Amino acid sequence: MDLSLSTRSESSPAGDRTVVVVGGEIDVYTAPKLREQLIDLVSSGQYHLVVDMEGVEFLDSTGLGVLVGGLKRVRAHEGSLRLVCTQERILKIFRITGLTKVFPIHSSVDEAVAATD
Amino acid sequence: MDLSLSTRSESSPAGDRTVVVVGGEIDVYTAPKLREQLIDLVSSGQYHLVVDMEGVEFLDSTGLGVLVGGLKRVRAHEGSLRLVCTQERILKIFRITGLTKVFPIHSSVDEAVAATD
Amino acid sequence: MAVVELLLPSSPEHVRTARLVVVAAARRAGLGDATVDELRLAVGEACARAVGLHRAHAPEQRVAITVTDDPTGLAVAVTDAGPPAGPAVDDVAGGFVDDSGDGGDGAGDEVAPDLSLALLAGLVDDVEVGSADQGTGTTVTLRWPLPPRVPGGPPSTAAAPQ
Amino acid sequence: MAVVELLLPSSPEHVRTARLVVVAAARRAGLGDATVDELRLAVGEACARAVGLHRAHAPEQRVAITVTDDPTGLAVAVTDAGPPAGPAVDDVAGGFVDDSGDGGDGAGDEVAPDLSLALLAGLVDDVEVGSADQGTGTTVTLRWPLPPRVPGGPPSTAAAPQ
Ligand SMILES: Nc1ncnc2c1ncn2[C@@H]1O[C@H](COP(=O)(O)OP(=O)(O)O)[C@@H](O)[C@H]1O
Ligand SMILES: Nc1ncnc2c1ncn2[C@@H]1O[C@H](COP(=O)(O)OP(=O)(O)O)[C@@H](O)[C@H]1O
Repeated sequence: MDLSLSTRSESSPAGDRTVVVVGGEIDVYTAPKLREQLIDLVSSGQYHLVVDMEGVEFLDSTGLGVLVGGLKRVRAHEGSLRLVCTQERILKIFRITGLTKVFPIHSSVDEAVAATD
Repeated sequence: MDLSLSTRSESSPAGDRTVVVVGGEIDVYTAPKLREQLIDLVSSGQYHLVVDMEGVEFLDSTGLGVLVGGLKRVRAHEGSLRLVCTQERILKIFRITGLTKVFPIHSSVDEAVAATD
Repeated sequence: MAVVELLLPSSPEHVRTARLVVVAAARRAGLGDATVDELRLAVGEACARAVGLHRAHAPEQRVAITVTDDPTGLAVAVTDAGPPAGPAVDDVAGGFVDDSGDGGDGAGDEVAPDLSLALLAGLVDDVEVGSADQGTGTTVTLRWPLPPRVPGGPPSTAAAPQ
Repeated sequence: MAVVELLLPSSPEHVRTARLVVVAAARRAGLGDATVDELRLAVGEACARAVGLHRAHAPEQRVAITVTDDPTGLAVAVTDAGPPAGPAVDDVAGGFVDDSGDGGDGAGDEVAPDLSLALLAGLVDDVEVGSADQGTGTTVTLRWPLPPRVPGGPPSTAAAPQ
């Protein structure tokens, strides 16, 4: 109940991107909802995802695991999963777990949508 | 730690008033701090008080008791204690306990400072 | 039926923790915002009463808070280790007696039994007061009914999300 | 020394309550904001581990969280009722094993033992893992030191404000 999710489409020269805006707490209780959302997107053929984490107040290892799972799914279709995050307390969690090397992390949705590397 | 208190002086044709701005939770733990503040003011000769409750997030019976105690103290010096509160959830607490009949409750600090009745 | 139990040292600073836990349980159980506000306040009053009793009679013992939720409603039981109480609701007032021992110089005015009782009575329809199991102390049980669940609504809290 | 005890049903929705209680205790004990953030996350990980173990081994039993604070620091002990663990820290991983039983179709990817361990190790300097008193289950104890109190600073949490 403390996780909010919404999605929208954005286009850039790089192609169409699906932006998933996540707010609230991503933890062992709420992470399954995010997982479902990511699975639904990939099932419906959306392989280039931008997850906007700016509204995330709490993130635990279950949430990280769901993001890693999403990355695996889009990569299976040559897709991408980019994160938008500037919050130091959330970035720290990615650093501690070494996941800053796994996810491209951007400081704005525009930057993430336009990214191609 | 979750109670914030600050005071300032205001003048009106009715005379000088001391405005006590209260924020956060007034409960069995924090109410003693508010009580001390009110006692200090009365001890230093400030008998016309306006307590601004607009920033109060929680109020229990201990907090109500401290306000009633403050009222008794200022009345012993022919003073006044007026409340500023427009939050329905806080007003409800005054209504349930019958204290709306005991305290003058105003909808702005300006109104409370100017009041004379 | 989920049962959360909490044991808290009997000092005022811990009453806030009791409120947090009960509010979390109430939100999970599906109570609405207005009811959650009432419940936060009522549970705080019940716990403040227990803490007051302990300070006078059993400062080393902890106050026990039990939250039980099932599809019909939420019950919060606050058990103190004070002197045994009779079954009358009026005995709840026992916990609110001014225990500051300051002999009426006004410093004890923050203890307001009638205000606390007025709040409890005004906020909760179903209040039960009984002796605690151990024969000493009192359990104050507050109950809130839950609206019947709408099919297709939020899942029962008994089931883990998967 | 204040001791708060909490018994929670072993389902993911209750892990948040454990975080709330421990964070309240940590703030009271005087830990700073950055430390409280770390503690919130670490305790959540320890509880999620216990809940995972219970779902596999003891779904009806509750997870016990004990918070002890004294002037030297705060200790949080999370006790599960899973199979007994040895004294090695590595055994903590036991709780994180994918118990979804979905045979690797990818649906279990939210259970990430290495991520959780990486977080615990990265956040808490003092982690102790031992058998729970009853001979079954494991207690994971996390400790945070407190800065020495400044004379004239906030009062000790042991003393009730008056
Ligand atoms: N610190 C870490 N803890 C756990 N998993 C990690 C960590 N760092 C990277 N990973 C791994 O990130 C992987 C996803 O990125 P990648 O290496 O590209 O995966 P794969 O090669 O399986 O596609 C996952 O398999 C995940 O286990
Ligand atoms: N519902 C109530 N519960 C408790 N006290 C109340 C309530 N309503 C009014 N009071 C009383 O409000 C009084 C303060 O207002 P007032 O009647 O002017 O007091 P006093 O006549 O003692 O100066 C306190 O004595 C307090 O006990």
